Amino acid sequence: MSLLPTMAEVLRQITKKPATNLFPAKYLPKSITGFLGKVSEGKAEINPPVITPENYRGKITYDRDACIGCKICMRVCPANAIEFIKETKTVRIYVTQCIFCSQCNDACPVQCLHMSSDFMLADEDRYSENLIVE
Amino acid sequence: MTSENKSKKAPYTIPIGPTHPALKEPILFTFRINGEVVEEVDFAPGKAHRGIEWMGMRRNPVQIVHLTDRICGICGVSHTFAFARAIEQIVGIDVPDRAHYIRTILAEFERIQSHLLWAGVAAHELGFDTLFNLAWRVREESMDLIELLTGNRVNYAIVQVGGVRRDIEEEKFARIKEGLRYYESLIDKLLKLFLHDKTINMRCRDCGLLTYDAALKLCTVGPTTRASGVRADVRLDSPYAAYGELNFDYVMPDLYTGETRGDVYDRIVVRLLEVAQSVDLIRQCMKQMPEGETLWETKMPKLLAACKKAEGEAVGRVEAPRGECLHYVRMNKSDSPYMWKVKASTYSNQLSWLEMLKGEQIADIPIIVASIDPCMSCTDRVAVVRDGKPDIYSKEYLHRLSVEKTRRLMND
Amino acid sequence: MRLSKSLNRSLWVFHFNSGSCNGCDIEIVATLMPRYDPERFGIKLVGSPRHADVLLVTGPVVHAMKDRLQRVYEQMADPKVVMCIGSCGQSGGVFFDSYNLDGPVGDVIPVDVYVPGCAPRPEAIIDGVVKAIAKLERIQEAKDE
Amino acid sequence: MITGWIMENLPALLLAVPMLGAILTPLVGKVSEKGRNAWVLLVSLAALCVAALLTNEVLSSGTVIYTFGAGTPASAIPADSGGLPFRIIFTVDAMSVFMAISASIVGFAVTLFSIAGDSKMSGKDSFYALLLLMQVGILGMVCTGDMFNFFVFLEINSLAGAALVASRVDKGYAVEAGLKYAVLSTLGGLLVLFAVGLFYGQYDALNMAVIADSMQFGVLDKIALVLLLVALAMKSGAVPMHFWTPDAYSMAPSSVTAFLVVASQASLYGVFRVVFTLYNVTLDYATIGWIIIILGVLSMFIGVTMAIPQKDVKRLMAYHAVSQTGYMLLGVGVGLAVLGNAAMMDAFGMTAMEGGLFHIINHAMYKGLLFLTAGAIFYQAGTRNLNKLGGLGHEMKWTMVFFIIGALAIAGIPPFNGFASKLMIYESVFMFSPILSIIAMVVSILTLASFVKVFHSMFMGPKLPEYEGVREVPRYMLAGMGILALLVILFGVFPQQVVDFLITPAATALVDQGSYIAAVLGGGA
Amino acid sequence: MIDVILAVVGGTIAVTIIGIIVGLVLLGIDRKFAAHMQARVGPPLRQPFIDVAKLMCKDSIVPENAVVSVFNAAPLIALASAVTLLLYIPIAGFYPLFGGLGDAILVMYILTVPALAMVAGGFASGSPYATVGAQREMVTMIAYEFPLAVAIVAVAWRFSMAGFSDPFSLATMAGVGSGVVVWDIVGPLGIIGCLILLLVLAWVTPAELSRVPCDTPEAETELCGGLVAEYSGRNLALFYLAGGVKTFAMTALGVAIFLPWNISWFIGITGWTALIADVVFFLLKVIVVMFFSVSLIRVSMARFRINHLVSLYWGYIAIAALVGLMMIILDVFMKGGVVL
Ligand code: SF4
Ligand code: SF4
Ligand code: SF4
Ligand code: SF4
Ligand code: SF4
Ligand code: SF4
Ligand code: SF4
Ligand code: SF4
Repeated sequence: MSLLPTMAEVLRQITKKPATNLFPAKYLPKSITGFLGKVSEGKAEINPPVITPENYRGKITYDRDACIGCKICMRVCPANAIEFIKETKTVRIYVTQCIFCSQCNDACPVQCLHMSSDFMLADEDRYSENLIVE
Repeated sequence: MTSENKSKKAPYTIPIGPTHPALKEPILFTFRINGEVVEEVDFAPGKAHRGIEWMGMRRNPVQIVHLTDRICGICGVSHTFAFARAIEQIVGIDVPDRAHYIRTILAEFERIQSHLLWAGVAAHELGFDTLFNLAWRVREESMDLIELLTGNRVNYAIVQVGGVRRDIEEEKFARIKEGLRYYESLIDKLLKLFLHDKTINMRCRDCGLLTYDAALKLCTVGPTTRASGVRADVRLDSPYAAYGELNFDYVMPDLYTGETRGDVYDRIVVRLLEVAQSVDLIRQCMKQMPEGETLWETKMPKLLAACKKAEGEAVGRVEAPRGECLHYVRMNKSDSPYMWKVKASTYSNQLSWLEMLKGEQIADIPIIVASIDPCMSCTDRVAVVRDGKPDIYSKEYLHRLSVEKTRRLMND
Repeated sequence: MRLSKSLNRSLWVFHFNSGSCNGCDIEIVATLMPRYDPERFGIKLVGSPRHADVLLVTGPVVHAMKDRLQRVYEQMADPKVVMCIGSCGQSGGVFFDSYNLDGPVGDVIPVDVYVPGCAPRPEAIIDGVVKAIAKLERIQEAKDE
Repeated sequence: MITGWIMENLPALLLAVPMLGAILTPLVGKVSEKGRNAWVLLVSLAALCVAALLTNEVLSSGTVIYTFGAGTPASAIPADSGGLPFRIIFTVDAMSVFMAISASIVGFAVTLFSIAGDSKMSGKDSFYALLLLMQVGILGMVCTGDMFNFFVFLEINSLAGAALVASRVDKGYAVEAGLKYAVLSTLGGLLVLFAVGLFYGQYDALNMAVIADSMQFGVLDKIALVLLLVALAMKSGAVPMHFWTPDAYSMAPSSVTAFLVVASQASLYGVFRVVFTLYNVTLDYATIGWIIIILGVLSMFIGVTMAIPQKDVKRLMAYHAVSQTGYMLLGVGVGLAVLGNAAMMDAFGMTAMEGGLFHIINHAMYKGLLFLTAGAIFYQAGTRNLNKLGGLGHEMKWTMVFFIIGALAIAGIPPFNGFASKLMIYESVFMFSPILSIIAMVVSILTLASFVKVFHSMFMGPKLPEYEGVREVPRYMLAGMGILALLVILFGVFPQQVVDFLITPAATALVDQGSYIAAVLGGGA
Repeated sequence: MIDVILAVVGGTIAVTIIGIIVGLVLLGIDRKFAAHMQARVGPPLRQPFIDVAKLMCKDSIVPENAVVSVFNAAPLIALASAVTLLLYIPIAGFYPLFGGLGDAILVMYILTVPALAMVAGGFASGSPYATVGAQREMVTMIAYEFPLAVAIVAVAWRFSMAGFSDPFSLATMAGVGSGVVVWDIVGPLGIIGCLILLLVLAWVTPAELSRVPCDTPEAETELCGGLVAEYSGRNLALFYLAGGVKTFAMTALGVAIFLPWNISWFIGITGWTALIADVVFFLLKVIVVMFFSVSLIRVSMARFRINHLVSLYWGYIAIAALVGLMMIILDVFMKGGVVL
C-alpha cells in the first residue's frame, strides 16, 4: 500500500495543462460591460463553451404561423408553461416556467415547437422579453 | 447553518442542517455530543418535501414522467424507469426490446455518473479537495455522453411510458466507446487514489460500521447493504429491462479487499467497483442490442388514451445507484393515477444512520452521513410537523391507518 | 451600501437548497470543478453565509425552508447578490401546483439574477454570474456619475 | 528627625505596622464600618510603603541587620555576648525584601479587593485582623534571621491562614478545609521546631548566620535538612505533598486564597533559605538539586494534569498553583544542582535561579489576580462551578479582561510576566538538559489549554437567564485586580529592569552564603 | 533616542506593510499551485488582495449572541501579533528589527497568539460550530507544540554547545553576522538529525497554519468554517491578513533556522546587487518551503480527525523530533563538543 498516491499524481499534474475550458475568458476582464461591448464590436473574442450536442434541449422556439391551436402541447406539458392565447389561437411559452423537457415538441402534430441550443438565458427579470416565447 | 443552540454544557446538542455544507440537501440532524463523540442522533427529514405524489395524482402519466425526473436530479432515470414499469404493467404495454437495452445503457451511465459524483462528495467531506476535483473532472465525460444521448446533462427526460424517447443511433457508438475506454483506463487509478491512500484509510476504515445483521434488519438497500455483505441487487434478484440477458454478479467489497467489514471504506470499494461493472454492462448492451422500435406508441394522445382506459395496480422496481427504488401505482380509469407511492432508496437506508453514527466523532459525521449517499429529495414525503415537533406514530396506529386505507381502496 | 469594484472580482458564494430536486445543486457543484473553474474569476464556495457575497438559491422554496432562506439572507453581510438557479425557483417550474410551496424565490427574498434551465448547464450559471457582475458594474457606474 | 527614625527602624516597622493594624482593627470596627475599611486600607498601604522603603534601603546599601532590643539595631553582636548574637535578629537581605515587597503588593491588592468583595460577610473585623496578622507572619518569615523566630512566624502565618480558610462557614466544608490546613500546618510546624531543636542542641545557636557558619553537615544536620525540606515543601504545596492545596484554596474566600499563594511562597522561601543559606555547598548539592528538579517537574506535570478536569474554578486554579510552583523549583533546582561549578553557574545556573525567583513574584501577581477574578465571578454569579457558569463576558468586561491577562500570564504567553520568567527558565535549563525545558514548554501549553477552557466556560456563550442581573463588580474590586494586572503587564514588558533591580540581587544574595554570614557576624568571621 | 524610536516605528510600519504584501502574495501563489495541481487554472495571483479589498468594503456583522468586545478585538490582535512575529525573524539575512530582544522561544509563543485570538473570537461569536472549532484549535495547538519545541531547542542546544553565547537568538541561528549556520557546525550524525528536524518543522507548519490536513478547527464540511464561521467584512479580512502574514512568518522561520544561506555568499557579489539578490533568493526559499510544507501537503491528503492529529503529532512526529534531538546530542559527543 503506497502511502500518499495523490502526492505523485498532483506533482505530475502540475506540469500538465489544466482541464479548464476557458469560457468566457481566462480571467475576468477589467470590465464586463466593456468586454461584452468589444465582443459585439468583434474586437475581442469569447472562448466558446463546451459544445452542445445536436438535439440539445435549450430554449424553446415556436413557429407561430404553423401552429393550429390544437392545445395538445398544453396537455402534455408537465410544467404548465404553455398558455393559450384565445384571440390569436396561438400559444405563449414562459421560458422561466418551462423545464426543457421537449415533450411538447414530440406531441405537436405540426412540429411547430423546437428546442434550440441556446442555453445562456440568465436575466435580471424573469418576465423579460427574452424569456417569453410567442 | 444554525446557531439557535442554547444549552452549551457537555453533553450538549448541536443541530446540523437543514442547510450545512456537509449536507448538500436540506435535512435537520440533532446530535447529542459529549466532547467530540456522538452520543445520540436524531434527524428530521421533510425539509425538501414538495408534495410530488400529491401533484402526480393530478397529472397524466406523460406529465408525471417528467415529474419523476425531478423527484431527484441525480438519478433521473431510475424514478422514471420505475414509474414507467408500473404503468406499463397496468396498461399491459409491451416495451420494444431495443428500448429495454437503451434504458439499461442509460441506467448504467447514470450509475457511473452518480457513483463518481458520490466519490467526489465523499472526498470533499473528508477535506480531500483534490480527489473531489478529480472525481468530478472525470465525471464530466459521462455527463457529456449523457448529454449526447439525451439532450441534457441532468433530468434526461428520456424514458417514456412504453419505451424511450430517443434512439441511440449507430454513429454515436464510436463516441460512447471512446468514453468507455476512458473509464476503463481510469478505473485502476481511481481505485489506487481512493483506496490506497493512508489518510483515507485512517478516516474510513472501521468508521460508520453497519454489520451484516443490522443491514438486514434495517432493510438497507443498494451499495450500502452490499458493503455490509448482503447480496442484494434488484438487477439480479428480479431482472428487468435487459439485465436478464447480461452477464454480471453482485459487487461485494471482499472482491477487492478480501474481507467485508461494513464500514465507510467498504462502501467506497463497492461504488468504485460498480463504476467498472457499469462500463462492462454498457459494453455488453451495445454488443447485444437488437434493432427495432424504441417506443410502443409515439403519439402522445394515443398513449394517454390507453392509460386512461387502464385499471389496476402495479409496482415498478429498479436498482437505482443508491439501491432499490420502488414505485407503486394504481390506475382507475382516469387521466391521473388514483394512487402513486414512491419509495426511494434513501428512504430505506436512512435509518442505518442511527446505527452508524452512535459513538463516532463529530469529525466523522459528514462522511458517515454521506456514506449511504443520501438524497433527501426523493425521500421526503410525509412530514408530520406539529408545534415544530415531529409526532411519533406508534406501529399500531400506523397499521390501523394502512388497514383503513386498504379497505378504502378495495371498496372503491 | 458601499459597492467597490473589488466585489466583482471576488464573489464568494453560499449555496442554499430550498427544496430543489438536486439537479441544479449538482450542476452548481459541477460548475465549481476543474472543467469550468470559476475560481479564475475569484469565485469561491464558502461554508458560512456570513462570508458570502452571493446567495445561490435552488428549488421552489418549500414551506419548511422559507424561514431558513430568509434567515440566511439576513445573515449575509451587505452588499449581497442573490441568484436564483433553475426554473423551479423562478416560477415553481414543474412543481407549480404543489401545496407545500412558499416560493418562488422571488417572492421570499429579492432576486438579482435568474438563471433559467432545468437544470442550467454550468456555463449558463457562469453566464448568470457574468450578468450579475454586469449589473453590479451598472450600479457602480450610476453611483460614480 | 522622624524620617531618620523611620529609616532606622524599617524592619521593625515592617512588622509593627500590620501588627498594630491587626490589633486595632476590631476597635476601629466598633466605631464605624467605613472607618474600619479606611483603616485597613491605610495600614496595608503603609505596610507596602515600608516594604518599598526597606527594599530601596537594602538594594542600595546592602543587607540590613536589625536587632530587637539592642541599643543600635544594626549591631548584631552585643558587646557582652562574647561574639554570639543571641538577641532576635532580622537579617534583611535582597532575597528577603524581594519576598517582602511581593507579599506587600499582593496584600494591598487583596485588601482593596476584599473591602467590596467580602462586604457581604459577617465577622469582618476579625477577618481583616486575621488578614493583617497573616501578613505579619509572612513578612516575619522572610525577614527573620533566627530559626526559632522563623518557626514562630510560620505558626502565626499558619494559624491566621487556617482561621481565614474557615472563615466562610458554608455547610461545614470550609471548616473542614480550615481544620485540614491547621492540622497540616501544625504538623509542619512541629517538624520545623524539631529541626530547630536539633540545631540548637548541636550549635547552641538559633541564628541562621551562626548555624550556617558552623555547619558540619553531620547526621543530625542531615536529619534536620530532611525535616525542614519536608515541612516547608508541604507548606509550599509542591508535589507530592500538594494534596491540601485544592481544599484550602478553593474553600477560602478568594481574597484569602490570593494571599495564601503568598503564604505558600513564604514557605518556598524557607526551602531556599535553608538550602542555600544554612547549608549551601556543604550539602550534596547535585543530589539535592536533582531532587528539587524532579519535584519541580512532577509538580508541573501533576498539577496541570489534575487541573484540566476540574469543575470548580478555584480548585482548578489551585492545581495550577501547584504546577507553577514546579517552575520555581525547577529554576532554583537547576541553580542548586550546579552550585559548586562556577563555570556552569555563570553559563546558566544563575539565570535559572533568577528565572525561578522571578517566577515567584510573577506567580504571586498573576495567580493573585486570577483568584481575585474567580472571587469576582463568585461574588456576582454565586457559583464556582464551571458547568453552571457562562455568558458572563457580556456584562463583566473588566473582570474578563483581567482574567485574560492573568490566564495568558500563567500560560507564559508574551508579553505578560509569566512569559518573562519562564523564558529565563527555558533558556537556562536547556543547557542543563534540553528535555527539561521542552517539558516546561509543553506544560505551559497545557496550562494555556486549561485556561482557555475556563475562559470559555465562564465568559463566553450566550447570556444565561440565571445570570440576568449580573453586572460588573464594584470599583474597589476592580482596582484590586487592576493593580495586579498592571504589574503583570509591566513586569512582562520590562522584565530586564525588574530582573536587574530585584531579582539578580536576590539570587546573588541567596547564593552568596558568605556575605550573609558576614553581614551578621561581621568581617571574615 | 528620538531617532531610535523613529527608526523602530518606521521599521515596524515597513515590516507590517511588507509582511502583509508578501503574505498575500504567498497565499496567491499557494492557491495557484493548488489549482494547477488539481488541473485547474486557478485565480489570478493578486486574488488575495482583491478578496481583502472586498471584505474591507463589506459590512461587519456582529451576531446576536456574541461577546462584542472580544469578538471585535480578536481579529485585530490576530493581525497585530502575526505582524509582531516578523519583527523577530531575520528576513533575507537582515538582522531582525527586534532581534536583540527576543528569540526563537519568543517567536514560538507569539505564534500561538493569532491562534489564541481566533479561539477567543470563535468562543465570543457564540455559535456552537465556532465553539467546537475553538476547542479543536486548542487541541491542535497542544499537539504540535511538543515537536516544535523539540526542534527549536535541539538546534539552539547545538549552537550553545558550539560555543555561541546567544543560541536561541534567531539571528544567531540564521547566521546573521557570523555567517555560520547549523549545517556548518554539525557532523554527519547531526546532519541527519537536522534533516529530521527540518521535516518535523515542515509537518508542524500546516498544523500551525490550520491548513489541510490539520484544518480540523475550520473544517468547512463539518463546522461551516468553524472558528470564523460568524465573522464577516472587515473582521474577516483581518483574520485573512493574519493568516497570510502568519504563513510568511512560519515559512520564514523555517528558512531562518534550516535554510538561511544567502546567495551573495556563494556568488560573491556585494552592494546593492547582493542585497537584491539576497531578497529575491530569500523569497524563493520561502516559496519553496511553502510549496512543500503547505501547498503540496494540503492537496494530497484528507483532513485528519482530531484524534489522528493528536496521535500523529504526539506519536510519530514527536518521536521523529526526539530522534533528531538524540542525533544532535550524539553528534556533540562524537565531535567532542565545541567546534569553532
Ligand atoms: S419543453 Fe416541456 S416544459 Fe417546456 S413547454 Fe414544452 S412541454 Fe412544457
Ligand atoms: S401542439 Fe403544436 S399546434 Fe398544437 S397548439 Fe401546441 S404548438 Fe400549436
Ligand atoms: S435516490 Fe437520490 S439521487 Fe436517486 S432519485 Fe432519489 S434523491 Fe435522487
Ligand atoms: S416526498 Fe418527494 S416524492 Fe414525495 S411528494 Fe414530497 S417531494 Fe414528492
Ligand atoms: S397517505 Fe398521506 S401522503 Fe399518502 S396520499 Fe394520504 S395524505 Fe398523502
Ligand atoms: S407499514 Fe405496512 S405498508 Fe408500510 S412499509 Fe410497513 S409493511 Fe409496508
Ligand atoms: S394489506 Fe392488510 S396487512 Fe397489509 S397493510 Fe393492508 S391491511 Fe395491513
Ligand atoms: S430547476 Fe429543475 S433541475 Fe433545478 S432544481 Fe428545479 S426541478 Fe430541479
